Amino acid sequence: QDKMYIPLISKGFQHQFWQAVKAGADKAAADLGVTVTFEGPDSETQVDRQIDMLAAALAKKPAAIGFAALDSQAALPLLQQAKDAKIPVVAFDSGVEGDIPVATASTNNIAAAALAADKMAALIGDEGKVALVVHDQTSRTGIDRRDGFVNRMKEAHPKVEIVAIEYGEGDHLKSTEITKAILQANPDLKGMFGANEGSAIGVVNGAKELGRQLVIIGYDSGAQQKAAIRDGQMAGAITQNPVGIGYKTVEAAVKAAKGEAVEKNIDTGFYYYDKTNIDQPEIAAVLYD
Amino acid sequence: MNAVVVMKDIEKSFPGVRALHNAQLELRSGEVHALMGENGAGKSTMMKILAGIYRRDGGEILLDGKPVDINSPRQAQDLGIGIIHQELNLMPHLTAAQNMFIGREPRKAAGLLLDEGKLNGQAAEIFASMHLKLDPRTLVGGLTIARQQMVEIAKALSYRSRVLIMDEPTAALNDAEINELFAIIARLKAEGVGIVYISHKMDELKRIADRVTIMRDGEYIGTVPAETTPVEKIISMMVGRALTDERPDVPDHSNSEVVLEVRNLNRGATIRDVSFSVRKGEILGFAGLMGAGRTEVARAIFGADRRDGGDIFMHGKKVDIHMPQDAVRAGIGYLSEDRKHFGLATGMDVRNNVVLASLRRFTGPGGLLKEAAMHDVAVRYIDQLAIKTPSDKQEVRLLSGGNQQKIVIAKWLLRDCEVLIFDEPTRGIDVGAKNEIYKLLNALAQQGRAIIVISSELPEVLRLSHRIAVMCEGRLTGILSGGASQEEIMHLATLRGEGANNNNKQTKPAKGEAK
Amino acid sequence: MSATASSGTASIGSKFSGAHRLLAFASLIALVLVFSLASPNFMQTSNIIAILQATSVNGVLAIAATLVIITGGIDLSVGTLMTFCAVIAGVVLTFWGMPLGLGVLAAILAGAASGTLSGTFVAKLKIPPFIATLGMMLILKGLSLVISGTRPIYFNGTPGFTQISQGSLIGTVIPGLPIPNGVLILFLVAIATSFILERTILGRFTFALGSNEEAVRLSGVNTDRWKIAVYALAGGICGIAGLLIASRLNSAQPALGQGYELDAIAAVVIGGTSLSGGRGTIIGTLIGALIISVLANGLRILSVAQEWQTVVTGSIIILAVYTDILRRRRL
Amino acid sequence: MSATASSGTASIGSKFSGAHRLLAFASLIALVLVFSLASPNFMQTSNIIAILQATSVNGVLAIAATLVIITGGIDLSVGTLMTFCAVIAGVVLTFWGMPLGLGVLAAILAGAASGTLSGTFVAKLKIPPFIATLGMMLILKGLSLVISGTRPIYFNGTPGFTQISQGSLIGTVIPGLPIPNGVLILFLVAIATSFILERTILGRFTFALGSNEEAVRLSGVNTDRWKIAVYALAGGICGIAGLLIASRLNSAQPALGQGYELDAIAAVVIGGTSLSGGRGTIIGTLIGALIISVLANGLRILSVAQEWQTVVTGSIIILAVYTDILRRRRL
Ligand SMILES: Nc1ncnc2c1ncn2[C@@H]1O[C@H](COP(=O)(O)OP(=O)(O)OP(=O)(O)O)[C@@H](O)[C@H]1O
Ligand SMILES: Nc1ncnc2c1ncn2[C@@H]1O[C@H](COP(=O)(O)OP(=O)(O)OP(=O)(O)O)[C@@H](O)[C@H]1O
Ligand SMILES: [Mg+2]
Ligand SMILES: [Mg+2]
Repeated sequence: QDKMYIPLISKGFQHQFWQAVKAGADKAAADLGVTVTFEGPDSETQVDRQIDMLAAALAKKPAAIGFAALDSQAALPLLQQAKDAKIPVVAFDSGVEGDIPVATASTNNIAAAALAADKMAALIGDEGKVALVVHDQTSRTGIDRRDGFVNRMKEAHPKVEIVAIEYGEGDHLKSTEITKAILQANPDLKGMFGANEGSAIGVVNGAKELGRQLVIIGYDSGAQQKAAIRDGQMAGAITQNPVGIGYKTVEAAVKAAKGEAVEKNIDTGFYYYDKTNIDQPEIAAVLYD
Repeated sequence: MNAVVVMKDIEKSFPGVRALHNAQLELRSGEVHALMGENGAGKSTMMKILAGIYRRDGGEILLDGKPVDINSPRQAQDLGIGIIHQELNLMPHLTAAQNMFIGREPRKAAGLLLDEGKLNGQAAEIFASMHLKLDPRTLVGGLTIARQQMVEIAKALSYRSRVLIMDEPTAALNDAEINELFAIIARLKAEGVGIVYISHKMDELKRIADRVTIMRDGEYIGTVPAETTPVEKIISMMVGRALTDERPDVPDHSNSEVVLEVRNLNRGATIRDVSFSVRKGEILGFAGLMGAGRTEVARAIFGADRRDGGDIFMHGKKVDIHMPQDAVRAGIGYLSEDRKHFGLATGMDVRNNVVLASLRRFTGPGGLLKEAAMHDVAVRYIDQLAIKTPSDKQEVRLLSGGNQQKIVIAKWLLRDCEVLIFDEPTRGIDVGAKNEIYKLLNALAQQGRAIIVISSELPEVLRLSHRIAVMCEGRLTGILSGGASQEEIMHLATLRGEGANNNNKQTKPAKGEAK
Repeated sequence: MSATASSGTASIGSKFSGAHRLLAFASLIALVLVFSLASPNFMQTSNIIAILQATSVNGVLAIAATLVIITGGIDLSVGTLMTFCAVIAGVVLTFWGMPLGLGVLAAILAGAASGTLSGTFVAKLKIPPFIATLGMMLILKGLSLVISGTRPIYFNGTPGFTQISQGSLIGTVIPGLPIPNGVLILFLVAIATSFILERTILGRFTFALGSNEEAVRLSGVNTDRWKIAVYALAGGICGIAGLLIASRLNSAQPALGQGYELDAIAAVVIGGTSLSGGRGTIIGTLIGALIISVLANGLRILSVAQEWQTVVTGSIIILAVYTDILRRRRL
Repeated sequence: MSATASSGTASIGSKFSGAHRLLAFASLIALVLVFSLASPNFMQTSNIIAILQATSVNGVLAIAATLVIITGGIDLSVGTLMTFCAVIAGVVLTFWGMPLGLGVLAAILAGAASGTLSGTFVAKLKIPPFIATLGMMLILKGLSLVISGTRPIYFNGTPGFTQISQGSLIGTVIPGLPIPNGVLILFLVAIATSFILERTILGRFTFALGSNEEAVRLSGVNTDRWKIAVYALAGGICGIAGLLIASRLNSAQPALGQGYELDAIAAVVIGGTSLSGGRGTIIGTLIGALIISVLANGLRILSVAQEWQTVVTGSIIILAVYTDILRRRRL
């Protein structure tokens, strides 16, 4: 009855990436004997909805809170409230500005997207046109992945031209239509980057429907993306370690609640995977269906 | 003769209103039974109970001597009871034929598909039997009220009921159509159909009714034979006192100032070159057959419809009227013939409908409304026009048809325009109230207003008008003086074809004619 | 559609005849012209097919919405109902391993059942359609997640499933015209629904209910039953949309669907159907859906920045409808 | 045309009086009771304040939507207009460094201007409100992104800005009651709008337009002007919502807003305002908005799984409205 209660307020809920984070959190909860709940708004634009969720979580007097801020500034008053109530906050997925979080379990999205850019450049011979389908124009992850990719191309691969960046809300169908229009407008396009699972699947679908061959790099995993990599439609993808993020977040939260010391920055890491290493144990471990 | 329907001791109350108390009716087959009473007496309510629309609170209904419960319109239909409602109940987006046969469409392909051809054919047959020239495929929403009413009648006929209720079927019709309807009624009667006939037109009683049942304040007053009972007696039973009705003399306005002058008004094929003028203190009647274009002329003057050409002058000065608000600002008011769609905000209360055109007058600083003053005015008109309503906060849609009409009149009386155009002002209004409205119009004229009355009831036009303009097919075929005869009017009203406009010399030179 | 127009009269729905019918396409044709001139990549078979395919899901949803809107109601649940039906197909085909036909049937029946429920709320309980279908939208959204276990259901075990939308029957007959089945299905649904609307008793009551429900009721018709039937039919059509999207994505994505109702309703209204009921055509809705797809595709082909795409789309929707209003006023 | 008039009672606006007024809260009170019994964490000052705070933005938007809906229209642009106004405030305060008052004024004026434009489309160009405001929704969404450069604008340079919503005037007067200003503003806007609706000529015409616009026009009223005025007022109120959300988040989030119109309209309809116009109250809308917030908060407090939260929310919305219908029928 008196299990420790730790709510996780995430950026999303329905996407497979977040479901994988949730799975990690649930596993940690089972291992450590605590209760966790997992909640996030429908879209990464709904900053205020996330704040409302945080408020409700605080009202439940939790032992600690896991929080993936859509906009850390906006959450500041409530985070302060948590701090005042001595409820430790563990940031996950992306960082929270300021010194309130006792720990941060996150992926460096900028570096991860830069790695995708390097791989893309290598696969297309360091020159030619590429395009991006990103899930969101204003959210932290959307911006970081876009900018990480674009800036790296500019700096390290000047002959690669980015001809289009479109945003598809991570919706598989919308991303498919966007991809088809981009391909139609750029008959000589060599590669595309899909910045999250839905975007990446959309790119694969779009290319397949138009019967176009090009280098596709995705992000995150999921059954369809893994299949696309296996059968060669997708060159490779960046994966984070969502299960690890969820697990580490809960782990750190429990420690902090007990007053134990926690590591300030928990880098959960990211990997590039393709046909060659997809079945290696360290990669397989961080992929989800 | 046997009674087909007997309604005994019927009770019905609405929140705040006791609509029926001890109401009685006995209808025999093959008779036309008129149901008479003032506005709000409970006639429509009584008939809605018989047609399965309202449930009665008490009392008994016998059909062929057997007690029945009529719970739905469908059940009433199955029992052979048909009704023509007072307020039109049509689907404006559907055609005339589709309206008539809704729910009873002829089918083909084993009942899977609609048989449009047969549908239109059957409708056309009924129209032909009514001598009604109407394409069954016309959309009902585009028809005038009168034609919509004819579609309702055609619909009711198509049911071939044993009992047919007609709730003010002639309110929107002119004489020609009324004659047609009466011919139909005579035919039905011969076939043994029992007809309940509600009307406020007293002259119709003598023409078609066999017996008359009179109601007052929701109660049964009595049933009398139509032929032998003098109209005055029926009226006094209705209103509880005797009415006097004398026609005032036609005053001479030839020296009065011309207030409104209309020159060469044109709009498509419906208004062709109409010119006329009205003087201060004068009542100009507009007569004509259905679709003659009188309503169109009024709407065009008022700015409710675009006009193709023509100038309007007030006190000799040309006024630009593009929208109704221009007309009202220039001092012209228009009371529409279609109160439900163009006259009332039926979801709002009596008070707000009365002040609708004059709201500015009840607005203080900061846009604040003076509710108390609005209340006083509303109550004043409720008294003056004897509007039957529990209070001035009652929603207008809950009032009886005639009382709704009075509210539209009150709205324009309050607005106090110099020129008032009344389009069918007494539609659905009982004899007593009609008299009051005639007196009112006369009083308004005496106060110096210029008044135009469009009416399809010739006696009304004759009774009220100082001069009578007659239209036919969009043309003004002549202007007669007040003392004109029905024959003269009918002659002009049927003066068709080109050259009618040049026929002014045929008409009697009317007193005070501007030209 | 041409049913009543052939007799040359203005009857329900068939306001378009002959030359006017062409004019109704005016905004759509203008758009296509502008984009064709602006980019050589626009007017290509592959792109036209892409546009048509992009229209298929929204088009079918919009047809469903048209039915309900003509009765004077509104259906906010079309998007999540589509997803729900896709998930049901997934359960039947992937979880239970049943044959394709049963999956298709299940999806359509699930749609019709949900429509029946919405219709019952509206007709029997007198809940305003906006609320009844808003509630259903949320319920279906949640149920899709619950049933699927918040993860996509893939149809890899049912090989023929992707053919529903992505195969091309027409292409096998006429090799030069690889129009995907999804587009074919859209047109078949449009023709069937149009036929129902114009030729059958259900269609007649659809218009009648929207025109003046009280008058229909007073004519002794069981209006409730017919209204429920219309919602059920609309639900069944959403089931077809669910099959189309699932087949296109080869998966039932349980999180998708909310927001699609707005595009669908927009297509209906752009197509000239009145939100106050009684008036509307399926052909108009198709044109509306096409306008939306052409706009989205064309602006992307022109590489307009996405934020400006939104601005332009909004403006052109207003303009297209305004043009249509002007045209009708002139007629 | 002939909206089937539901048998409501009484007259414009003043449907609630005395005991009935209390009963109208029935669904809300029932919800609060259930949640209070189910969790001790629910009925706590801090949580009640959180609920009120969560209602403030949607409540203000819903009030704006109420006005337009009473005229018989609909406003889909309230959500993105809110964002647009927030961005405008950001431009004025952060980019240009103007004083707070000017930022507030600019946001409200931007809202009113946009409302005037929507109103003109509807009244003068006769574009159906659904389309006019759908177009505006997209235009404003795009413009917010363009103006802000697709990134949030923070108000760190204007220290007082967060006080608009987060400060507590009431708290400084009554220390035990730290109700945030956002909530205070919601109630002030509600009272002011209610006053305008019930007591002024603008309000009277708002109802009259929704009841029978043609009859009002034929009464010699410049209906176009009044309609535009209503849309402008609604737009100005959206400006206030923009300030509230920006102050709450200490930033103008340019991508937020779409989808919020649905919550706002839902609050309006749950509150008993008829989508066919002519009937509605601000107090009803407030209750509707509170029902939505209480539901969301309560289900979270009870740690209901998120997919089930949606299902329960949908069901309770339908149930709440149905209860209300039953109650009215009985009266
Ligand atoms: N649905 C209703 N709710 C409340 N009151 C009603 C309703 N229907 C009718 N009434 C009232 O019942 C009374 C009888 O109305 P009814 O319509 O039967 O009169 P009527 O004799 O047909 O009058 P008219 O000649 O004006 O048509 C009136 O006072 C009317 O206001
Ligand atoms: N809304 C409309 N749409 C199409 N035609 C119309 C419309 N209203 C009137 N008309 C036509 O315009 C002509 C003139 O009609 P109007 O109503 O002015 O006649 P009226 O003399 O007032 O007759 P009524 O006694 O029927 O009122 C008729 O041919 C009529 O059918
Ligand atoms: Mg009556
Ligand atoms: Mg007329």
